[in-house]
Amino acid sequence: MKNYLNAETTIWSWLSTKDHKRIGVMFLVSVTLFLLVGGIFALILRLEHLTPGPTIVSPNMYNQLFTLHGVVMVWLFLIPAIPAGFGNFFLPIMLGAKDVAFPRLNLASLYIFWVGALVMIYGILDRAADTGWTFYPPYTSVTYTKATPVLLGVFILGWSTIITGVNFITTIHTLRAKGMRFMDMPLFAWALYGASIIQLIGTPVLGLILLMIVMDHGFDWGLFDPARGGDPLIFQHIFWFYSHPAVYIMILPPMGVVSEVVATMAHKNPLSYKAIAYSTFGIAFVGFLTWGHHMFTSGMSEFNAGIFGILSMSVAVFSAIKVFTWTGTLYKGSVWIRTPLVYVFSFLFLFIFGGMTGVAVAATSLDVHWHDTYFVVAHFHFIMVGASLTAFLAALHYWWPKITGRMYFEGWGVAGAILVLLGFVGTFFPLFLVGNGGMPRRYYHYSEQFQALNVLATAGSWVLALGLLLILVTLIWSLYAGEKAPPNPWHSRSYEWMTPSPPPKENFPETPHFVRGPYDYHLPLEPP
Amino acid sequence: MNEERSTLGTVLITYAALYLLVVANLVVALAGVSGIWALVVAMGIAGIQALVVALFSMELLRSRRSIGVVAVIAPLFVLLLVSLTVVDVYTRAPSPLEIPPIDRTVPSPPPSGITSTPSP
Amino acid sequence: MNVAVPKLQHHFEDIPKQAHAARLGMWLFLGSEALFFSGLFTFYAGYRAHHPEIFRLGVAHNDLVLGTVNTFILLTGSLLISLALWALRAGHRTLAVLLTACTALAGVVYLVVKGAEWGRHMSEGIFPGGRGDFFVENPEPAWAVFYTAYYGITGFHAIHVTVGVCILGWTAWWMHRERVGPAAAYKLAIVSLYWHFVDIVWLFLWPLFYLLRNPA
Amino acid sequence: MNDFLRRLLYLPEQASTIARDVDTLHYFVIGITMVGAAGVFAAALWWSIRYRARSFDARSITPRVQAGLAVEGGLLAFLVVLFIVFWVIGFGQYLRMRIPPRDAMVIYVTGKQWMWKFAYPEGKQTISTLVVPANRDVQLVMTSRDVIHSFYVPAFRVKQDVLPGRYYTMWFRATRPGTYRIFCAEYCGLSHSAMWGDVVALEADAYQRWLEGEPLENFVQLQPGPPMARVATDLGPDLPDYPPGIAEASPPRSMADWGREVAALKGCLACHTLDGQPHIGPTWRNLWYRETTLADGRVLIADEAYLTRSMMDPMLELVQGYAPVMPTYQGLLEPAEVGAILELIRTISEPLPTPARPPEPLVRPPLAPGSPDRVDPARALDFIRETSERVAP
Repeated sequence: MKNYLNAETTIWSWLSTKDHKRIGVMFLVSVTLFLLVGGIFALILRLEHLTPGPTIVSPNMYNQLFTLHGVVMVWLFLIPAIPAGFGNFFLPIMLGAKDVAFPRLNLASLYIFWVGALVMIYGILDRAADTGWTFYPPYTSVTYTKATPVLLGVFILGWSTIITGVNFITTIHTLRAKGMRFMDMPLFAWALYGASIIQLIGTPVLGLILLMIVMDHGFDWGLFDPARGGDPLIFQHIFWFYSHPAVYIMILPPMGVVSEVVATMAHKNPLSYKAIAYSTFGIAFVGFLTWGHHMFTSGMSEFNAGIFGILSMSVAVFSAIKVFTWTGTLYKGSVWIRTPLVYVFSFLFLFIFGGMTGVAVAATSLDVHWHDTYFVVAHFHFIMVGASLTAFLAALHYWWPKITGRMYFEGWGVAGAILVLLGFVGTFFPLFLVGNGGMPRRYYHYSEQFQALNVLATAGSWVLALGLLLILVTLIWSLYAGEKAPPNPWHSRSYEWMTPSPPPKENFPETPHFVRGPYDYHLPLEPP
Repeated sequence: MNEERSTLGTVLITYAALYLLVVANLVVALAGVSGIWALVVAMGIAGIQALVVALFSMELLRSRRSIGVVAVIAPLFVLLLVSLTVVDVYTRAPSPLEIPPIDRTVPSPPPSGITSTPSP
Repeated sequence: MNVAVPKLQHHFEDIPKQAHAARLGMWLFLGSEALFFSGLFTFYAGYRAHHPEIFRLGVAHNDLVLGTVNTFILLTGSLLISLALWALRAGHRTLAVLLTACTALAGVVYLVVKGAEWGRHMSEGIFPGGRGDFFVENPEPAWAVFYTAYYGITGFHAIHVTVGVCILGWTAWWMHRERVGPAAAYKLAIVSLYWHFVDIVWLFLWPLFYLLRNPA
Repeated sequence: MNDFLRRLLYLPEQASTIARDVDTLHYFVIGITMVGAAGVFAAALWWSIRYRARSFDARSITPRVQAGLAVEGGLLAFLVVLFIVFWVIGFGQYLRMRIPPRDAMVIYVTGKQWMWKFAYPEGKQTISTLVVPANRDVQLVMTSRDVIHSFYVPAFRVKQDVLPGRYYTMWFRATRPGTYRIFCAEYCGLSHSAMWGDVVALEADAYQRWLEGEPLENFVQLQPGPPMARVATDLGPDLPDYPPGIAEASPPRSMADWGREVAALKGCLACHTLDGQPHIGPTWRNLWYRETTLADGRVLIADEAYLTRSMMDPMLELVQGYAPVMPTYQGLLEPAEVGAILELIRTISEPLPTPARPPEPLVRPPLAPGSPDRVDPARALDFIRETSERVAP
C-alpha cells in the first residue's frame, strides 16, 4: 500500500523532499541525535560533581561542557523538537491540508538547521566557548576560547526557527479544511500557533544580540565595555527579551501535546476548549513582559524589579489554568492508562512543581537568595526536562503508530516512563536542596557539605540516562518486531487519526470535509 | 483580497505627503526645538510617515484582517523592549561615589598605599 | 504577447488564496525584521539615556546634508516601486521593469552616499570600537559607544538595503524574462513590501542620527 | 518551627536581620506549592482510577462535560490574588534589602578575577576576608576590576552582581558573631568556583582591636580556602598540581593562549595584569623589550633573559616601585610553559588599541594626605606578608 515512507525510497527523494511528513521525520531524527549529545555532556558534568575537588575534567573543560550542554540542549533539541518534528508532521494533517503553506521554505528550514548544527559542531570541536549559554559580556568579550562558531551556529539555527514560525502561522491562517473555524482546530495547532508567534517576535532579537556579541568578542568593538561607555545591562535586557519567551517556545508545544493526549486517553472533551486556547495566546504575549526577573540582582533599578515581578506573576496564572483544565478533563472520562498517559501524569506533577517554584522565584526577595544557585538550575530543569522532555516522549509514543505504522511495546514503554520519572526526580530534587543551601551554579568546586546531595543527584542522572536508553532501544526494536498499527489505535476523534497510518503522500485519500469537532467523544466513532 | 487597481492618484498623493513630512521634520529640527519635545516631535512625524507608508504603499487598507493584526503587534513589541530598557536606565539609584575621570595620557603610577618601597 | 500566469501550487485551491498566503508570509517576516531593528533601537536608546549630552554632540557632529539626501533617495525609491506595481497591474510591463530597475538604482545611490559619509568619518579618525585618533582628543568613553552604535546600526540597515537592491534587480530581470502579466503582480507587491519596510526603518533612523541635535 | 523547616529545606543559618523574614516567605510559598502539586496530582490519579476505561471498542462514548465560566473564573481570581500577595510581601522585603540605612558603616569591595579585595576607610586592606562588627549595619560599596562577579553570602540571604565601571551598594547586619562563607555567584571564568571568601563577624570591641592591627588568628580560626583557590590566587610556591589522569582541555592553538592559561593556573595573573593596570606586580602589557628601572636604579631592557631570570629569582632584579613579594617559580614551570608565558608577553607588547580598563574605580581611602592614620609605607609590608600567609599558610 503506497504511503509517504515507501512512495519513493532513494536517498535523493528524502533529501529533496517537499513532503512535510518526511521533513518532520528528518527533524525528529536529528533532534534525537542532539538530545544524546547534550545528554552525554550532562552525564560528564554530573560525574565531575561526585567530589568537591577536581574529579575527571579540568576546570576549563568543565566550563566548556556546561556551556555546550546548555547551547546544544536549548537550541538543538528543546526548541526544534516538538514544533519542527511533530508540528511539521501533524499540523497539515490536523488542518486537513495537503502540505504546509511554503513547502520549499520548509525544506530550506531543515537545511539551515543542519548548517547551523554543523557550524556548532565545528565550534564544539575547536575549543568551544566557556561563557555559559547566556554569553554575558564583559567575560564573553575577553575569553580566549573561540565563542564565535558557537554564536554563529545559534544565529543560523535562529533563522531555521523563524522560517518554521512563518510557515506554521501562514498554514493555520490559509490552509484549514473547508468549514473548519479557528474553534474547530485541534489544541495542538493552537499551541504551535502560540509558539510560532514567540519565535517570530523573539528570535530576531536573539539573532541581533548574537551578532553584537560576535562583534564584541571577535573584533573588540567594546559594545558593552564600560571603559568605552558601554553597559553590560543593556546586553542583558536585549538577551533576556528573547531568552525568557524562548522557554515558552519550549513549553507551549509540549502543552499542546498534553492537551491532545489527555483528551484522547480520557476519551472526553477537554474541560474547557476556550480556556486552553486563550491561555496559549496569553502565555505567548504576556511571556514577553517578564524578562526582567532574570536581572533582579544584576543591578537593574528597584522600580524595574517591581514591574517585572508583578508581570511575571501574570504568566503563571495562564499556566495554572491549563493544568486545572487538563486535570478536569479526566473527570467523568473513560481513562486508558497507557504509556503516553503515564508521561502526562509525570508531566502534571513535575510541571506544577517547576512552575510554582518559578512563581516563588518571581517573588523578588526570594530570588535574591536563589539567583544563580542550583535552586534555579533545578527549577528550569523541572520545566525543561520534567515537562518538555516528558511531553516529547509522550508525543513519541502517542504518535508512533501514525508515523511508523507499528505499535510500540506497551510493557517496555511504561517501564521506560517510570525509570525516566524516578531518575529525573532523583537527579533534580537534591539540587533544589543544594541550591537552598547556597551552592552557586556553574561551580567546578563546591564546599564539602554539599557532597552527599551531589552524589545522590549523580546517581539519579544514571537512572535517567538508563531510562532514556531503554526507550531508544525498545522504540527502534518496535520498528521491526512491533505489530502492525491500525489507523486509529486509541479510538481518538482527532483529525490526524482519520487517515491510514502511515498516511499516504497527500495525507487524505480525498480532500477531507470534517463534520464533527476533534473532541466530540459524546458521539460514537463511525469507521473512517 | 480584491486586486482592483490602486489608482495612480493615490500613489502620488501618498508620496507628496511623505515628502512634506520629511521637510517638516527637517524644519522642526533646524528651528531649534530641543529637549524632550525634539524627541517627541521627531518620532511623531516618523511614526506618521510609517503609518502612511504602511496603509497606502503597503496596501494594508486593502489587505485581510490577519495582516493588519501583524502590522499592529510588531511595533508594540518594539516599543515594549525600548521603553522598559530606557526606564531601567533612568530609574537606577545614583552612584554612591563619582567615578574618577578617565585620563588616558600616562599609565597611572602604582597605588601608593600598598607598594611603595620602604625608605632605605 | 503571452501573459505568464503564476504556477498554482498543488496545495492551494486558487491564486488569490495563494497570493494572500504569500503576502501574509512576507508581513510576518517583516514583523520579525522589525524586532531585529528593535534590538538596535534599544541599544541606541539605552546609551542615549546613559550619555545624553555626548550623544547630542555626536548627532550634531554628523553631516545633516548627506543624511537628508539619503532620506529623499530612499523615499524616491519607495515611490518608484509603488509606481512600478501600479504600472504592472495596469499591464504596462516594460514600464514596470524600467521602474523596478530605477528603484534598484536608487538603492545603489543610497549606498554610495552612505559610503561617502562613512569615508568622511574614517578620514576624521573615527573607527568602530573606539579606535582612531579622534578618540584621543575626546577621551570621554561615550564617544566610542556613540560611533560604534552609529556604524553598527547604519551598517545593519545598509546590509538590508543591499539585499533589497539585489532582490529588486532580480525581480526586474525575472519580469522581463517571464513576460509577466498583471495576474502575477502580487509577486512584485511582495518585493515592494520589503522595500517599503527598509524605507520605514530609515525614516526612524534619520531623526535619531541627524535631527536630535539641539542643546537642551 | 522555623528551625525545623529551615533544616528540612537545607537552608543555611539565618545570620542577618533580613534572613528570617525571607525564610518565612519561603516556607509560605513552598508550602502552597507542595499543597497545590499534591492536590492536582491526587485529583488526576483519583479521577483516572475512578473513571478508568472498562470497554475498549470504538463505539464507547463519554458525557460532554463543559466547565462553566464560574469554575474557571473562580480559579483564575484565586490564583491572581494569591500571586499578588506573594509579590507584595516579596517586593517589600526586596526594597528593605536594597536601600541601605542612613548610618551604615561603609566598606569598599573590589571583585577581581578570582578574588575579593576589601578596603576599610581607616586604610586597612584585606583579601578574601571581610571583618565586620556584629549587630551593626554594614554597607558595601562594590565594583569589579574586569568582568561581572556577584557578592553572595548565603547565610545573610543577600547577593549583588558587581559590574566593572560602576559602583553598587549592598547592606547587611550580622546578628551573631561567626564566620560566614562568601561565594561568587556570577560566572566569571576559569576559577569562578574558587572565588571564595569569609565574612568574619566579631564583637564590637574585638573588631576595634583587630582594626588596630591585632592579627585575625587571635579571634577566629579560618578554614582553608577551596583547594582550587590555592592554585589560582596562591602567592606561595608549593602549588598542588592536578591529580594524574585529568582530561586536560585540548591545548589552545596559539602559544600565547596557552601561556595565558598557564599564567592563570600558576597564579601569575593574581599579581600581574594583562591590560596595562598596575597591580601588586608590574603589568605585562607593553613590557616586551621596554626599558625598566630597577630598585637599585640600574636601567635595563626587559628581554627574554631578564624575564626568565626574574621568574626564577625575582629578588635579584626587582623593579622600582614594587614590593619584593614574588615567590620563585624555580622547578615549577617546565621550559615549554616558560616559553608560552614569554610568547604571551610578546603578543601583548603593543599598547591596547583602545583605552585601558577604567583605573580602579575602587576609591582610594578618602583620607587627607597628611592625616595621621593614613597607612604609612613601612607598615604596608606587614600587610603584604600577613595576607600572603593567610592565603597560603
